[in-house]
Amino acid sequence: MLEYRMPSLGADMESGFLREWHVKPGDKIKKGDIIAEVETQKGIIDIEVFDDGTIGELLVQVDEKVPVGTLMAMIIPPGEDGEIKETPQKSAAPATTPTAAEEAWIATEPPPMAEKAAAAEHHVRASPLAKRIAEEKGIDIATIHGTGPEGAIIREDVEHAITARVAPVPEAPKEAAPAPPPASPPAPVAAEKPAPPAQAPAAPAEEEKARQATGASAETIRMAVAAAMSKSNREIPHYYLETRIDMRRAMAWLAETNKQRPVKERLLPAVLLLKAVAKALNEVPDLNAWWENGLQRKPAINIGYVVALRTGGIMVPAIHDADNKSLDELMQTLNDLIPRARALRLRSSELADSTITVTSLGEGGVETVFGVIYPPQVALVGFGGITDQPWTENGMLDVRPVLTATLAADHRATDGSTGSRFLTAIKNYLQQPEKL
Amino acid sequence: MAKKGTKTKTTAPLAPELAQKLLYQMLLIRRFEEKAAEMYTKTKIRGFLHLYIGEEAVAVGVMQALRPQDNVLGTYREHGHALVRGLEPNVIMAEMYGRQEGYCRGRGGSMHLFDAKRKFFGGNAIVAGHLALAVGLALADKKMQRNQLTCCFFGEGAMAEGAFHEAMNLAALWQVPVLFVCENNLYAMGTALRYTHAQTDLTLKGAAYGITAAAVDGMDLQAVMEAANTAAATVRKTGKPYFLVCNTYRFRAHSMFDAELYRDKAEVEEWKQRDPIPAFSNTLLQQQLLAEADLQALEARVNEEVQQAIDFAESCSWEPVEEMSRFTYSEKKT
Amino acid sequence: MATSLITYRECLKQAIREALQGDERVFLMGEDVGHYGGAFAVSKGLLQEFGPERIMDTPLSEAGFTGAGIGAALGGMRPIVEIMTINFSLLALDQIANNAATLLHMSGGQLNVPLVIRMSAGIGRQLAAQHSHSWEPLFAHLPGLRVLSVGTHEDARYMLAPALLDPDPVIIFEYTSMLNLEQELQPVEGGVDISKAKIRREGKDISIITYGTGVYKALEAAAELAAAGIEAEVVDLRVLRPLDDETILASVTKTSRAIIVEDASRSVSVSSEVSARITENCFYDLDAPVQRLCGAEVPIPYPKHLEDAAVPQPAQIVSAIKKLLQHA
Amino acid sequence: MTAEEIKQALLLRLKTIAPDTEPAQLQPDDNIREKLGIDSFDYLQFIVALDEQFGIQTPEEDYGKIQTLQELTEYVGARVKG
Repeated sequence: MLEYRMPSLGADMESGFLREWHVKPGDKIKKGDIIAEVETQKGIIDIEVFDDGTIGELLVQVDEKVPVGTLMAMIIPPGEDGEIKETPQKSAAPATTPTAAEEAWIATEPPPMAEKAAAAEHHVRASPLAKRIAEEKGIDIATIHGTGPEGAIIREDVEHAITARVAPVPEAPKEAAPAPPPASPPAPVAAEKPAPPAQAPAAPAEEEKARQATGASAETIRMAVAAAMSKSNREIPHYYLETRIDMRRAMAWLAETNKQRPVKERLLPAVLLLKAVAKALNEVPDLNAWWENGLQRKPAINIGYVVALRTGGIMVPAIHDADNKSLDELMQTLNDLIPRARALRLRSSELADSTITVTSLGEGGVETVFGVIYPPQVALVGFGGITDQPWTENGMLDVRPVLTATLAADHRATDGSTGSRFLTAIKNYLQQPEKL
Repeated sequence: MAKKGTKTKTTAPLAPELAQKLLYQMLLIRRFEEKAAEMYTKTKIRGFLHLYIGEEAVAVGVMQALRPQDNVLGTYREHGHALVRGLEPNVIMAEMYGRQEGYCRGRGGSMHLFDAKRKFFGGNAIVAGHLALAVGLALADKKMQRNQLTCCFFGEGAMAEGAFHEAMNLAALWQVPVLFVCENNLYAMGTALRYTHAQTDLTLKGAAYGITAAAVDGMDLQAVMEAANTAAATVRKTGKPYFLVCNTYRFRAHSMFDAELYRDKAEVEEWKQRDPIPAFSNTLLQQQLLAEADLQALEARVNEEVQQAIDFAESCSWEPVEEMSRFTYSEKKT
Repeated sequence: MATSLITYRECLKQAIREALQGDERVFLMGEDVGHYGGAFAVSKGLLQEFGPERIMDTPLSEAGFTGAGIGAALGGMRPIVEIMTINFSLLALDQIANNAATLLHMSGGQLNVPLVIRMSAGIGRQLAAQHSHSWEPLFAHLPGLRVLSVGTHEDARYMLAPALLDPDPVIIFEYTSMLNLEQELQPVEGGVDISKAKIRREGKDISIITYGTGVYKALEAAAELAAAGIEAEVVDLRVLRPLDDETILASVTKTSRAIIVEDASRSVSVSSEVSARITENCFYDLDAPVQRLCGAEVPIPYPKHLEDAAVPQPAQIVSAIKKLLQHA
Repeated sequence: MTAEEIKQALLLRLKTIAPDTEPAQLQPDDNIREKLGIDSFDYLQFIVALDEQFGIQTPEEDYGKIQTLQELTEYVGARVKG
């Protein structure tokens, strides 16, 4: 037996109404014969058979709606026996019940509105970039103040938050502090483009570890420096003082000392300067402070020492309790800190605890440094190079090794007289190197 | 200039081999199209399906005048032309099934058969859109001094399009070798000629551009052959366009989904009396160029080929979805 | 090497001449390209130089000769079809959209159409609503076409050669309002890359993404912004289809901000598409919403002041960017 | 030790102290500190390294005599042999 099914006459035809059978069971049919009329949306269409044979059974009643593919008739091929049945009273394909697809649709009807209100989150207006950086740095964006369009939090705001976070937390919070502090920018810090990442001393794995330790890469360093300096320049009313210091005694003392020591124990001029600053801060404690809702003096003297990276950017590790360290201890501290700073392997406390910054740019050939304070600190000391210069003392002209020291200070915190006392103190200490 | 076409009674007997070949081609189209209709109702073929049943003498009569290097362009009712041009029934059917073994990887379907190797340029489904292409192909031949013609089939419906008139003007203006063949089956879809053309003498529309024009009874194979031979020879000789109207009739609806509200069944029956296949086979039987047994053998051969085409198409595969974007742009840069 | 000033028109002409000299299969056809000398004098003198076989005047039959161009390309030629203005291109749109763009794919890779269609486009010559269109988005919508926009003299001079080497149909938009513009021109060996957008000026603060007449406007705006300390990057899309995502996204990733400038009206435009791609692909690099400066949604009016107001001007680019950046 | 061996040893030391530089690219007459961006701290580390490897205690007043690779190689060569 051959099956005859409702033909598809067009891609847009889903069903048709059977309007007339042209054949009855037992009729001989030939290929191409019209056996029925079906009404579609386009009108009545004759439907033909594609086989020769005899109609065995008609399975669909006139005026039934017949979906495409429904079995309509059985055809007995020539030379084959078959049962010939009368036209049925009921349809073989119940066209009125829902199709499988319809049932599926009913079953998958979405449930009533879920409790969406419960999911309503606190909406923070922030740029996608700001959100991403905040997430990467583990900062809760909701705590950041936005300065972008319509108060949106933008990249710059997050960068401020990062640098601000580095400073006020003395012991590392959940993760290592990511960004290094301050800068005194006239010189090499400001490479035009983001510098390539500073290379770590050893294997790449080492380097990766180093990065993780500080969360820093050349790019984030640059970003943090930029953010901190911008904030400083925007918020801190700087005043500047400068003094020239005769370094003859200090340098002579240093040369003599070093001559007696093995190479490994030699001192650098920097330690004299650091010690002088530390001692001067004991005398002028208002400069060893942070500006946070007013001047907050800091009990410990932690000097941030600017280390320039050869690849651009700076790191500023803190020398803790500098006033209580001997010159040798300061030298040992530098021996420890500087290589680690260059390898971006500083501890968070070393990045976060500075109470004042010292930058020494003399080796670049610079004489005078006008620095930018690293907030929330209130002062930065800049040292230029030690050069032989004409010098008068007691009316006598001489040539002396001379150092120019500058102070950049926050005028909200202190006034020029305070700064002046401080520089004078440094100068005095450097005249008595043996007492440092 | 226009030579009014009328029914021409055929005279000269054909060589037996040629005669059998032509009959075979017409039969192949007929059975192929019938099978396509069946497969459409079984949803094996989808989209639009336009059948050539009734018009076979036009394609067979015209194409025998062409050479392999000539270009051929057809409409969306082009299965017959493709078969006569030598495209393989298997591969055509695979294309209509949408299978990747088809001529166009199944991407074109029934309306878009292309075979670059046989210079068969569609399968074009924008009415009259391909006429300008034909002019351009002929222009390239002229510029490159290739002695070949471009044969472009279209329906009378196309002649109401602006694109027809632009193409005729350009062809005449540039004097390019195009044989324009109008298959006038009297209906543009369901709208009769008299409702679509103010001037129903279609040859005048070619003549108006200074193009030699002729009309022929498209139900009479030998008349079409004669007219086409004359036309093709003229194009080759002069390098100029030629306009041939073949008056014909499709026995089936415009496409599958067509209730044929626009014409009487009596009219269809009347035209079926002039079915070119029995007419030609009877002539051959009378002229003893064919025996009854030959006819049966021919039928059997054609049926077998059509069934093979179906079997082949059924066995073919779908183009992987990942390849769908291929050939949006050329893969090789020239 | 010393360079002198050259008009955009002369750049176009030199490109056509070079193409005709370099390949026998190349010919130019279109309305009034020959005896008249080109509606905008781009092809002036070429008929005398190359003869009527290579410089073919056509009747006013956009569909006809564009279709013939497609046919000739199928037949082995390398036609350059000139549609006098983009306004008339709609008469040929059937040929472009249904034939040129589809044949390769629909034929399963058998038939490619190496055709170049040039048309002059744009707004700014007080030609009123039927002759002032930026319909680049319409063509950029069609898969199968390569759609190019000539925003600079460099591209006017060096875009045609690679377009003719492309195996697929290429649409080139030239701009009437720029024809008389003089600029210096640096030689480009081997033509420009018509698959890539081009950074016309580098900057770090914002990406101005544009094409066509927007390029010089954006460069003018960027120069003014530089004086205000804002470094804008100017991205000339140059190829509107297929879009060069790589260059666009790299620029926006760098600057974190983008403004897209085009003369076409805003809705469903190139800028809509570029904006969507930026948001889809570099959302988390964005520090501000993507901005757009587009043509007004009106038929372009005739009077100068209204015409100017209907498309973005450099001053608007400058103020939009300042507004975006100077938020604090 | 040959001069070349000394030179290679010195370059290795420089690389250890300033890993982000390329001492191998130094010309014989280049000023080492300028070329590699070595500050006084690094330089002291290098002097320490000379002591560790070659047993040379370089007095501060000799710093000026060993500014180039050429000078340094000769300086070390003379003291290693002597």
